[in-house]
Amino acid sequence: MSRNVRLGLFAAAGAMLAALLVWGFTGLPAFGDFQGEYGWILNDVAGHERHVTNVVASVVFDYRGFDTLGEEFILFAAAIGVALLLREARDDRERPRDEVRSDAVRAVGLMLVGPTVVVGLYLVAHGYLTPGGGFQGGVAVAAGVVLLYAAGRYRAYSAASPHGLVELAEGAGAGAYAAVGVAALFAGGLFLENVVELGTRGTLASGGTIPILNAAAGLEVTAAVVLLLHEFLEEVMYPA
Amino acid sequence: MSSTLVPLVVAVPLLAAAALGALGNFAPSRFDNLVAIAVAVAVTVFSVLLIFRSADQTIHYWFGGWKPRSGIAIGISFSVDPLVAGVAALIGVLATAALVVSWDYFGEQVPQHFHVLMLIFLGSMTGFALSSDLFNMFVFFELMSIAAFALTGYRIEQSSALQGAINFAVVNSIGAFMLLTGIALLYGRTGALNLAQIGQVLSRGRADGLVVVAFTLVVVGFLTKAGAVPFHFWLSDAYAVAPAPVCILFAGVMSDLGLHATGRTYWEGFSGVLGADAGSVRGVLVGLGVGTALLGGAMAFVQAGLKRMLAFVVISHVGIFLAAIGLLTARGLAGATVGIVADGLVKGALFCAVASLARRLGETDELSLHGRGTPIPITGAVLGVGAVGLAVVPPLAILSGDGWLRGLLVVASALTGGAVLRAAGRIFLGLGPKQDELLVEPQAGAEAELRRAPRAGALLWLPGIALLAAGLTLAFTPGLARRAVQHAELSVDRPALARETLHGVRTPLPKPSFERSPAAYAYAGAAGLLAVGFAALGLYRRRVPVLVAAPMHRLKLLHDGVVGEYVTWLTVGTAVIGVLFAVLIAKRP
Amino acid sequence: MIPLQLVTIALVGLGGLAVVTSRDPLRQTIVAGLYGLVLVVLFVVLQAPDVALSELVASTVAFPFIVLAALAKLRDRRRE
Amino acid sequence: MTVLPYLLAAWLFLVGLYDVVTSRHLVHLVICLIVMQSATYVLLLAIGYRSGKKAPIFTAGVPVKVGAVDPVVQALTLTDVVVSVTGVALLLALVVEIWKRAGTVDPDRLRRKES
Repeated sequence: MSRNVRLGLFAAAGAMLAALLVWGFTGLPAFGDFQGEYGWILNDVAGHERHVTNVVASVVFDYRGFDTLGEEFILFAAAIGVALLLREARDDRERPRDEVRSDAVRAVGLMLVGPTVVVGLYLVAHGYLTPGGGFQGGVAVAAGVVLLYAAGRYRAYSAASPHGLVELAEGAGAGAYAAVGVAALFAGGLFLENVVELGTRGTLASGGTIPILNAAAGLEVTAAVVLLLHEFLEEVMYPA
Repeated sequence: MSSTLVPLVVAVPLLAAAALGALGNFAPSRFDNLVAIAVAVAVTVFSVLLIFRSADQTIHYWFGGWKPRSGIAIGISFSVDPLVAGVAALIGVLATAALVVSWDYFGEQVPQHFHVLMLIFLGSMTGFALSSDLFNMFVFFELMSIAAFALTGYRIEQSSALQGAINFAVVNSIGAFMLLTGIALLYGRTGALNLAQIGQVLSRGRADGLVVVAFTLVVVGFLTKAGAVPFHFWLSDAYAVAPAPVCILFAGVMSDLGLHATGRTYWEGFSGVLGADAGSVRGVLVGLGVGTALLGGAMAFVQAGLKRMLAFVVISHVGIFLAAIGLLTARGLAGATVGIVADGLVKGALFCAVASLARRLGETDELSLHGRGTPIPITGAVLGVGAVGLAVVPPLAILSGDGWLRGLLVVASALTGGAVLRAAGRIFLGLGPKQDELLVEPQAGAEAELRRAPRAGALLWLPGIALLAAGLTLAFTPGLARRAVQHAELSVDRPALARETLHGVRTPLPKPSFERSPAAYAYAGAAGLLAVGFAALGLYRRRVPVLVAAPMHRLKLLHDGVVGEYVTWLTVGTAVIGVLFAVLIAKRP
Repeated sequence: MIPLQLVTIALVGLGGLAVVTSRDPLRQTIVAGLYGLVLVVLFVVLQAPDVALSELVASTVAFPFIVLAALAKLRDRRRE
Repeated sequence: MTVLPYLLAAWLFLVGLYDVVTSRHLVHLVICLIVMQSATYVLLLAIGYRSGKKAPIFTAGVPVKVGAVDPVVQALTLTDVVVSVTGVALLLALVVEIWKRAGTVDPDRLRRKES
């Protein structure tokens, strides 16, 4: 098929699709008028049922915690998949040395490492109280690790992200999430059912299984993202 | 509690994958493969138990214990009846076979990542099959995709494998966006994600633009995964290059899960609001199915590369079962489900045979293997019997429909059976010429994959025989169709299903009322004979009439691997289906 | 609808167009980063701070890093 | 006016789709997929928005009864963002590999040879 035929075909079909989308979208409730019962109920009950202040976190880690199990494994599978695709005998080649960069860049980069990791950990820890949580915080922590590289300290970076250990952490994070679900079965509940004390609303110990699952997600995300970034970094560091 | 098995069919493979990912570096070699086989067997056993435990009553499992509150679902549920559990059992059986075959298939050390991904793939498929929450289905759809993309590109040293994986990833990602857009529309209208509840709220309104567009987008998303025409282009590229053990799962069940989801979405979600328009929906789905069946059959018939041929077989059979589901009757649904399971086992067996061919002879090209199959007669037998199975199993499974429809589907399944039979005859009996200008030869090196093994272990051919025997037995078991129809009648009773899911009001199983008519056997017999005829024609015809050759040539040219064109076809398909629904449904006063 | 919402919606619309029409991948990466930031603002305006944070880390850390690494790899071969 | 945010989602979806179809560079194509996926974020969040209501975060002491925007769509979008990141990572890994084998990342030049 020539490019012109393709464009013509797409123009016709795209126009029809556009009309369809507009037709469908205009059937939605007017912007700002949504009355969905699901959300109303959860906003109402999450606070006293789950002792959390962030309703989104209670949806993510409890009411729809099973979705998040799938989400953790999506990350896990992607990290494993990227490692599988980018596998190559790299070990027998010479390890690259630190690339010398401008001192200013190094200094700024190194100065940022600490705060980034701290912010990341804070986000993970408080995810079910204020905005944030496993994913946002996990990526930030991973970014901190990778900043070591940006600061030109490849050695320090490789020391901070030993491959086997990161894979261990990644498996442990995803596994812990699923294990919490199975543990509820042993306690006589349904999969992922909360079987722990709920604690006082607004404190770090509140929310029953939510903080545990949140921590598992934080570990999983951090390790998966470090692994993902690591694989791409290795690609760049070792010229083909 | 009997229902504890329900979460385990997903949780056990995922937990095992995580454990292998964490500790696989420290385990002895082949440990990962052993664990994976054990897990797949466990999933099979759990699923088979679930078939029996759900025989009297559908099991509704609410994760986290969040049962509906005054009829409003606030959590995620799995609904398990014998039909769904049967599909889960198929997934378990095929995963077991795939993992057993991979023991001897790979000549090299397989990274543990491969088995981790296979386990995740297994868990995601069972989750997708059992879930009755639309967004949860999307999550498992994506998990399935991510694992499948990486597994497709496993042979990174072949650019065709990478290309196939990219086309797969791009087209399926866009399909997933369509699905999610449809889900968002439904949430905006109904405030619900649970299928039964979506159906409940929708049935109170009318079929307006939002309903039509949401239905189109959701169905297109699922049919992209299934590989219905014109969303199928990625499939023949991907299945032709993925390692054969992975193809056992892809071809045997992944595609059919898209159909299963289409049926489930229609019946639970849309059959109320679109009830008065069932005729229009039927017309579009059956038309799409017949087109897919014939196009897939024709394209399968002109392939010389066995994996690509089987990829088109998958497309053709997806079309056949789509037409059955598209009849929008309990019999259509029951027939399609039983057919998907029996036929999936047969397709899995054929990919086992392909794995054996590739391992022992180093390639899977029908023409260059001419007469070279004699050292592995058992593989030849599996290929030959499996080919006949491809022809007869779908017509046996189709329980209803007009004569002309069943006739067309017989032609399609005979084409697929004839293509494989021709290849088996050429490779194992040395029949026919070594050249054929009609056939598409695989790209050089695309399928020459492995170091040839001088002597293959029984693990390469035993799973094939087992799958084939199981598939044919299921297809011919007389009482199965009756039981399936009995349960399907419950699945198509949307109000009863919604009452049961959301309010816990049980509905008794209807009395069995159906016997498979002898006509099914007649259609199956005709398909078998026709397949032999097609195979003979493929081997001994003198020349191809221009009337056939010219359009076939055009058709081959369309499958050219250019992803931009594939996405164009995806757009065209979506637009045409959407406009058809719009015209047919909106014109009704 | 408040003016702030209107402005961010317009910016996101233009931003999306700018991203897809940038045909040079390196330039496109930068535009995509900016587009991500506009999306963050929109999400804040739509009262979704959790999603805004997610989009922030995705569009300022994950996407640029992976895309730039891939582009660097692609360039690296071309020189040979 | 009340459908404008939804139309924004449709716009992002369609311009992304157009550029996927016409793309001559796989990295460019992947970034277009990011834009297409962002259409789904916009759509979900716009659907769940309620005029004048705040985010569904009730810090201790604030009465719950004031109401908030829909929390469910936000949870869905969070998952969606993660899906996007992983999909992009996997696709780009494939792109890097295909560059090594085929020497091109122009999808139109990655035509199957036999056809």
